[in-house]
Amino acid sequence: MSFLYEPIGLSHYLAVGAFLFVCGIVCMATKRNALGILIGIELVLNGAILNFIGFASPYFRDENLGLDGHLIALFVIVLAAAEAAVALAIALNFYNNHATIDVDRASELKG
Amino acid sequence: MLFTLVNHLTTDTLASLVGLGAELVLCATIVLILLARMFQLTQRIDSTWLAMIGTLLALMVLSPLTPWDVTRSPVEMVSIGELPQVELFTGMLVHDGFGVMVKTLLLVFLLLLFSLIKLTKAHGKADSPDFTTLLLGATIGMFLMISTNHVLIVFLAIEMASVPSYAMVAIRRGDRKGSEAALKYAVYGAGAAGVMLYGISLLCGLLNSAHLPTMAMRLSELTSAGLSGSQTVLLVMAALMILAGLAFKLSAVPFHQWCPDVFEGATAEVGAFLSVASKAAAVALLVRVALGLGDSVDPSLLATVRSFLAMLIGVVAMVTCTFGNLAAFAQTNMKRLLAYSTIAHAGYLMMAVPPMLALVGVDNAAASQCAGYLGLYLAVYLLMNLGAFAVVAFLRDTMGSEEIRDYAGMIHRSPSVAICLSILLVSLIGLPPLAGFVGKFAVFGGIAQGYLATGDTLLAVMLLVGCLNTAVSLFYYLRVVKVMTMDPIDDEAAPMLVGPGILQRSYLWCVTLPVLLLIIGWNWLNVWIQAATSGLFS
Amino acid sequence: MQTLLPYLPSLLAIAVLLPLGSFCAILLGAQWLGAKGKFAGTLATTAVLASTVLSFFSAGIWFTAHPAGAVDHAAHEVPPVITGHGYTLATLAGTNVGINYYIDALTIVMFCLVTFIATCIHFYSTSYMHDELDDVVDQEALLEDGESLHRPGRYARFFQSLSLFCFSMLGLVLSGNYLMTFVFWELVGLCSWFLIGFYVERTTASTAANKAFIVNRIGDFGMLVGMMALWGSLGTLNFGDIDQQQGIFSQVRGEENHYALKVPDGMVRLAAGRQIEALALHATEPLTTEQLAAKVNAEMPVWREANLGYGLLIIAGLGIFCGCVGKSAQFPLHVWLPDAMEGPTPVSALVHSATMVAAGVFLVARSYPIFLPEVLLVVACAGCITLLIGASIALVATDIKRVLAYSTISQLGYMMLALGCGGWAAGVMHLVTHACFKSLLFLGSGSVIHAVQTNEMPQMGGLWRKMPWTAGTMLVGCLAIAGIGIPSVFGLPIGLAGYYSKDLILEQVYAFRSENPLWGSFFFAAAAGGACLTAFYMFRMWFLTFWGEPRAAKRFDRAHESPRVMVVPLVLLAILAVCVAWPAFSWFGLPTLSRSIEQARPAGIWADMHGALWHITLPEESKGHTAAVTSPVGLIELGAALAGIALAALFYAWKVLDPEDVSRSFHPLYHTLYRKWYFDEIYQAVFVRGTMALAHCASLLDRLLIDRLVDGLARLGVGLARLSDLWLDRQGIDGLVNWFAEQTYRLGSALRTLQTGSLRQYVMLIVASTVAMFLLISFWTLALTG
Amino acid sequence: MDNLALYIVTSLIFMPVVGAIVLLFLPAENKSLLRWFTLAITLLVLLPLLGIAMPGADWLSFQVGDGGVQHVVQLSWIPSFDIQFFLGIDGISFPLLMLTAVISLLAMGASWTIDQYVKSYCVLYLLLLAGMIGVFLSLDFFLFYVFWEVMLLPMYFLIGVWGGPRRQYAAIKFFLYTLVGSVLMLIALLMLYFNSDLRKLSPQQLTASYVAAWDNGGNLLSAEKYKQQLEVSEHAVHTFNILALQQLGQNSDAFDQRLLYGKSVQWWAFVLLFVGFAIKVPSVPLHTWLPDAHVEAPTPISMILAGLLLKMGGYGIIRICYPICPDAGYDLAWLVCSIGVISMVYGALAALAQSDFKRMVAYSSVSHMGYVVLGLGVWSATAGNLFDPTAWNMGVKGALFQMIGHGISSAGMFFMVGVVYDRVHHRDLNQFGGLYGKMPVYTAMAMLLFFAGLGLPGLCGFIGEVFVVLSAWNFSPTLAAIAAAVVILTAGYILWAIQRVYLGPQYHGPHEEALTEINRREMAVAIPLCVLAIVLGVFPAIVFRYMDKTVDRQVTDLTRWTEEVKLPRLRAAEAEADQEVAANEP
Repeated sequence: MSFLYEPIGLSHYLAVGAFLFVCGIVCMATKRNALGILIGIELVLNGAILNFIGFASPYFRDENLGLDGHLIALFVIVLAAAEAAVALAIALNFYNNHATIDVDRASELKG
Repeated sequence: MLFTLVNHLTTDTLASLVGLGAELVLCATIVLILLARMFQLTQRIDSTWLAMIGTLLALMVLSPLTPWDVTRSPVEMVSIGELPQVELFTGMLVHDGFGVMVKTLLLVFLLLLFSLIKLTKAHGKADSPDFTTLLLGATIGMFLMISTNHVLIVFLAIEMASVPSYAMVAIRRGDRKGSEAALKYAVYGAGAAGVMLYGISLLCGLLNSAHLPTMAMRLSELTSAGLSGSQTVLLVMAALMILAGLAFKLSAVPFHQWCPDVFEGATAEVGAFLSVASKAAAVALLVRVALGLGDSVDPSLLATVRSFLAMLIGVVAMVTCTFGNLAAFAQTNMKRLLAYSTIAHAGYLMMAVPPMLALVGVDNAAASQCAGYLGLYLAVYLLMNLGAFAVVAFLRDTMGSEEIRDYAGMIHRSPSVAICLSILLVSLIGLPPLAGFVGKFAVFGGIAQGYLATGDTLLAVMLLVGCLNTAVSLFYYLRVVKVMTMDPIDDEAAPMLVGPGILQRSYLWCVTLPVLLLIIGWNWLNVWIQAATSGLFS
Repeated sequence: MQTLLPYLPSLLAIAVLLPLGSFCAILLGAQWLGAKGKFAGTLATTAVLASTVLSFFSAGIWFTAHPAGAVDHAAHEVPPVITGHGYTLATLAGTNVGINYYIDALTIVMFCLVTFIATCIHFYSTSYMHDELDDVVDQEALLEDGESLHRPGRYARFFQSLSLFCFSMLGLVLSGNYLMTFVFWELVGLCSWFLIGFYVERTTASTAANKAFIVNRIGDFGMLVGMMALWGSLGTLNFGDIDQQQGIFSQVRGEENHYALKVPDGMVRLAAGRQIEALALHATEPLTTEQLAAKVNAEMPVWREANLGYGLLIIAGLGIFCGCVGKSAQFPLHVWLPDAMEGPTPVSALVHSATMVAAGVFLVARSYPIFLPEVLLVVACAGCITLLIGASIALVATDIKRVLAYSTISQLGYMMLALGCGGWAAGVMHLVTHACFKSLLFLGSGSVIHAVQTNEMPQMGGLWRKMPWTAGTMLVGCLAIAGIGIPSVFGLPIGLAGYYSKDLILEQVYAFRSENPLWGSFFFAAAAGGACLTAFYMFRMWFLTFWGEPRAAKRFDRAHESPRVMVVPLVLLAILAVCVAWPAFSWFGLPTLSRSIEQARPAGIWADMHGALWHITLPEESKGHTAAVTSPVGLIELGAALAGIALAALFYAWKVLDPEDVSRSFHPLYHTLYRKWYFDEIYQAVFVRGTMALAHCASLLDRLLIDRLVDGLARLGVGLARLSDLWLDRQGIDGLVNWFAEQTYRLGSALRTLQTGSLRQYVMLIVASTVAMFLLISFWTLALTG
Repeated sequence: MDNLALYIVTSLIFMPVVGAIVLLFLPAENKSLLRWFTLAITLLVLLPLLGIAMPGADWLSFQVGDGGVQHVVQLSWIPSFDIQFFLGIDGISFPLLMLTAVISLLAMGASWTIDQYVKSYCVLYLLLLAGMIGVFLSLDFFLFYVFWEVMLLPMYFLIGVWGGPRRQYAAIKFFLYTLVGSVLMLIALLMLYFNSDLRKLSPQQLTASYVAAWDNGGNLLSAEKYKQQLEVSEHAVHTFNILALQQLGQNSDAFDQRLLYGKSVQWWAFVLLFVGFAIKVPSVPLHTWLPDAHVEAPTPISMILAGLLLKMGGYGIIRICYPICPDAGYDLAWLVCSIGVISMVYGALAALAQSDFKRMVAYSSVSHMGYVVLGLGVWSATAGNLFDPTAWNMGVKGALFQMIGHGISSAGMFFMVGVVYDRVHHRDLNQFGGLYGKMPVYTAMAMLLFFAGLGLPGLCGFIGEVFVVLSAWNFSPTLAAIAAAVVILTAGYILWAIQRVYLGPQYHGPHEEALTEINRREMAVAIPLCVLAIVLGVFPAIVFRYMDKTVDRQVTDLTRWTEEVKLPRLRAAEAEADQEVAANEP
């Protein structure tokens, strides 16, 4: 637990990122509500973004990802938004057809 | 300095735009369609026509035959094939023969798909602006996948290809199955993308670069210095996570679950697109990533990495292929069966990659040839699968059913359809003299070549597994053929009052005849593809 | 005449082909041969008559060129032989395999014999088979409703088969190599199959035909093995030398070795395959094939000394003999011959007594040069056992044809015994004489059967009154087979045909006994005892049939003497049975039987032979003709025959003894004999059932194992599909995911209830799979590295 | 004129294809037109072959004195894989081609009973014919493989649509078995291709094996020139040319690379190819498709299956397995021979146990084709035999003759079964009897053909059997003796079947009234078969005439190979073993 006493560094970023990632996964896996799952996905993406930011920062490491990391983070944010928009639309469509957004009810297709 | 930078960027961008011509044309087409829609033009002109024109234009801009000239002899071709591998946009993308070849195949496929859409009823005029936009958009994403040279583009392209696909699956309003499939697809895709992105972040962090060749260089430096334990774990973990994302696109086992559900829920036209275009792009991406990571200045440095990747891809390919073939046995829905068949074919496609990895450094020319074999398989697979899905679409239109049971006695109801589908399915098995055999022959030939050159046991196993899978797949493809040709018409079968029209049947023959007759002269295709890929490893 | 000698092969070939022509003509043109194929008989008879004429003409040519008795074996003169090449079946690396001929005195004698008897029988048949001209009611073929079968007659078909048989038999005699022998061997078997099964509607007939064919095939199997051994080592199957190419005989008994038996180089080489290979592999320098061959030749004496190849020659001999065992109905393959009596009686006379069954003896005689003493001992043993078994069963048989059949078996045993003991001429001589009197006996029995419509002797009796010609000729036959004769009249023995040949046999066995006391005593006892038994059962048959009072009045009343066309052949054959072996013909400058045969004695069979593995000596044949042997043997033979006849008379003519009583007091023995030593039952149980059991095993194996395996694989595929689909996805992985989800839920939050849903499972699976793969790879790398 | 001959050879393949296409445009209702048209096409395939068979016309006749390949048609096809359209006739393929043409003509004659979907039947039939001709004609491995597979699909439909009650099971079983065999073959094909290297051949060998290349103008390069071109090539120049592969297999170390388990490329290739061909032959234990396929197939297709398709397995073994992979062939000869003998015994035993007439005949095919495998496998030209090729020569010739003979007798037997099946619609051996009385002419012909199957001298089955069996002795006396023993079993099942079907007092099965004498059309099919059975039995030289030189040449080549290549290898191995023994001794 020594890293709790260290100044903020890469490992902290990574830890938070990993935490977010795991949270997101758990969220995706446990939520029955489609919106909840979408939130989980956002969390996963944010975990990754945090990693990129951490890796890109020149303050933590001499050799770093640099601008690329930041750029990727920015792009991912935008993409996440786009993806969320489409996913929400699809969820809405699902609701229109099934009158629910409980993903457990989406079980017509199987086999 | 800023000026130099800007100047540099401008020249680079301008030069790069040339290599991006096809994508730009497609973008322009999208814009055009959207504009046309804004001005209510689409009610008068079906936007599918616009999309087809756009695709044609893109094909012309891509000009796959120049500087290739198939009329020349193979010896000369080699020199022509050396289209210099150009990095575009400061190394974000790469433009080379391999990319052009796969893109050409995609565009040809797109043309055929648009014609199919015109002939079927699922995506009518009202939907067509949305639908064509989505299709073209996804295609641009796939183009980026094909020519990616940077992890950002990897992610971006996958998302660009996926997101419109989600929407396409759900495009029919009021379709319960479609909406469910779309939801599953979207969630699964997004999840996979998330995992992949996380893997990418780890890898980039470790190698401190996002540019694939640079990453490879760093990796070779790292490996030559000796990897620490945690680094190895991180690398493997990252590789697996990235693979998860790619495997999702390829519908490789164990990331395949979405595939049958989505194919069943989506229309056959979308199924065709997903099963061909998306697989083609994904396998091209796999080649890029795997080789980008595996290729370095000194081939011996990354031998372990390559053999690890070959092992990983090879095992996944074998499992995918076997699983797909086995799981298809029990299917009753044609689209679902084709979905599993797609999974199996994804396995065959992936099988072409390990010999490539094994041959790099041993015999680069042979490795390039293997990439060509993959292209050949893709080219053939494109026709066969499109044809099969087209039949499903036509029959859905005429009798409203996609159950295999209802195809009974098809030979009497609509002989053309039955014969065409039979030919296509048998071709999917890979039996001579149909085109499917050419693809299989090439891919297995690549594996055999790799095996004999390297003596890698994995490749021998793969060859055997691949060949035996061919025999296994016989069962379910032939079951459909049997139902159509030998089973009597069931009273409970869905009625078909009017068979597919003359146009539809002509379309089927147009797709089937090349499948039937390709064996007579596939040299030009092989030469063209080999020339295109000859520069992949130099 | 001598100038015609070069045309001899052609003449004989025409004699062979004439019946074939008749066969083809009848086969294809039966409907044009008069009503119901009436002229088929005429055609076939004409053809075989022409063959007879040609044969005797050839004999004339031959014996003019090579007078009988002119060859002096004492001076080691080689018998005259004409060999040649007919046409090629295939060329194999320079060797021709084809149709060859081998003509010597034996061939000529056999030709005359076969054609003459065949002609008699053809004439006889034209009358005997007369019923077949019209529609036939077959009493023995019952339909399911109990009615007798009505069928059209098959007169033409009968003669068609008979013609084919004549062709095959003559071809067999003319054969110049084992392959051709085998070809005709099989063809006579086929004809035998056709003729035994002539009444195709009778199940017994077709079963008997099949039995005959299959049992013969067992023999043929052995013959094939013998041929393989010869072909594999000597590279030829020809008997004699043809165009510089050495035949088998000259390789085994080469001139350079004074015609003494020597294991040929080829056999030594084949047997020494391992040694040669070792030479090639372990030579210090690489050898060319020529060098290797030279080395092999250098080693040859050493190997020959070690008896390498001797076993191969034994196999070859035994194999060929095996074929003869089948064809000549020797123990243990004798079981088919009695059943073969299902065929029409002329067939039994021609095929199953006079000619085809004698072919085995003929082939042993023909192959004599390659038979080692060890092999000949086996021949003798088989012959000895056969003669006893045949004779013993004939004692109790009541079917007149079966008595004759067993008698045939027994007499064939005699021939084999003679050959096995070194009596080449004796065996061949008995073959000829036996053919004459046995065909006579069969034709006689046919005449009887024709008259009384039954085969069962208990329903006959007293027939001599009704059919004196038949009774008389048959009596001649019985006397001949019993071997009645006077040992010395004016220094020459006088007797019926059988006397001479049987006497020769006994003499040879006697001579054999003096060299090999153990085997010889047994053989001699059997031969002498057999002579007694022969006389007994033949006269039992004669007495039961012709003597005494009629036992079935109805049949007796209907009985009548046969028409002339049947009687004339009987008389002809009776004359032959009396005088065929008379040495007195030489007074008229005619070739006598014994001299003709003697002329054909193969080169080298004029000295004692000694076995290398077993201690056996085969005396050369002249040793049996010394006075010290001939006088006691002659007396013993005559005594045995007379004793047999007397005994038969005691039982059946004078009725001093009651056969019923005797059979009752020796019941077990009687029963065993009556059931033919239980051979059929044992064979049925062991071989037929065994084979069928194996067959069913094979079939079941296919259906249950291999097919199941394949089907199972397919089902496994489908199952796996279902499994991966249902179980693995739904239960296995899903279960794991459920469990995992559940655990996550318990660990994470107790506030929310969690219910799994498929989409969430899918998503979960992304992570689960990645982790699982990671673990797998870790373990795999660990396992590889540490 | 020479070119004309080449067109004729090529037309053998394309005639049926064109015929099939023309058929598509004929009216489906006019069944007799369709049938006669198809018959005419099969006749058109036979006629040129007859022309080639006849001596006299130098430009067309088969030159019996030439052991090499004749009438070579060679066109560049897929240059990027060096695949050529390469056809040729030699003594091994020509008799089989004749057989193909004859049997398919007769089987078409037997197809008149097919009354459903005649058009499709005829089209598929002609495609099948094209495939079969193609297999025997092609000298390019790729082409061979393509034709090999071309036959599968028509066959599948022919069994599956026009067959008996369990036709679909039988059809898929046939397909699956054969496909497994052919994918294994594909692996071997690829392995051989990628290991082949034309640079290792001398100009003479290149010329002998018709290795050809075309320059940019499409003109054929001379061997010398091509050799020069090859020599400067940096990469191995691969080839599918079967003749070149044979040369490579026998004259170079191209296929000796060690692969899995220390076995060489050719060892593996041989095993894979052999399994593929053994399935087709079919050899125990890969034979179970055959009884089902035969039983369910319609009569003409059974004739084709037994008469022709099985022969392809044997053809493949002699054409591809042995000459290309001699080393493996030498080492595995015992395996091949054992499989042959096991098939013979097993097939005969199984035939004995059948009660279905057709099934019995089918198992007899398994048994008879065992002779073929045995005959091809008896590599007795070893050091121990002083490299004497005679026995092997005899074995190969016997095997080839057996293929021809069996082609005729088995087709005949199946036809004969079909004739009676058409009348009474059952095949239960125990429910026949008495056909002799009802159909005498039919019975006579059937017996003749069954006796031919039994291997009776004077008929076509004999020569092959006896040659094979005789030749086996020098390889292994035990195997030879077992093989010889099969003659007993063969006689057993054939005679028993004849007894149950043809003999006996009366027929005791259903539809007795339908038992009418064989009709003219059936006679037209049966008589040629009977005549051929006799003629080939009496004058086998008319077949040997064609195959002699080629077989002699192949066997001599392989014997020379044993002498010059294999012996030193064996010596080296032996020396190594000796050294090891010496080293292990203290």
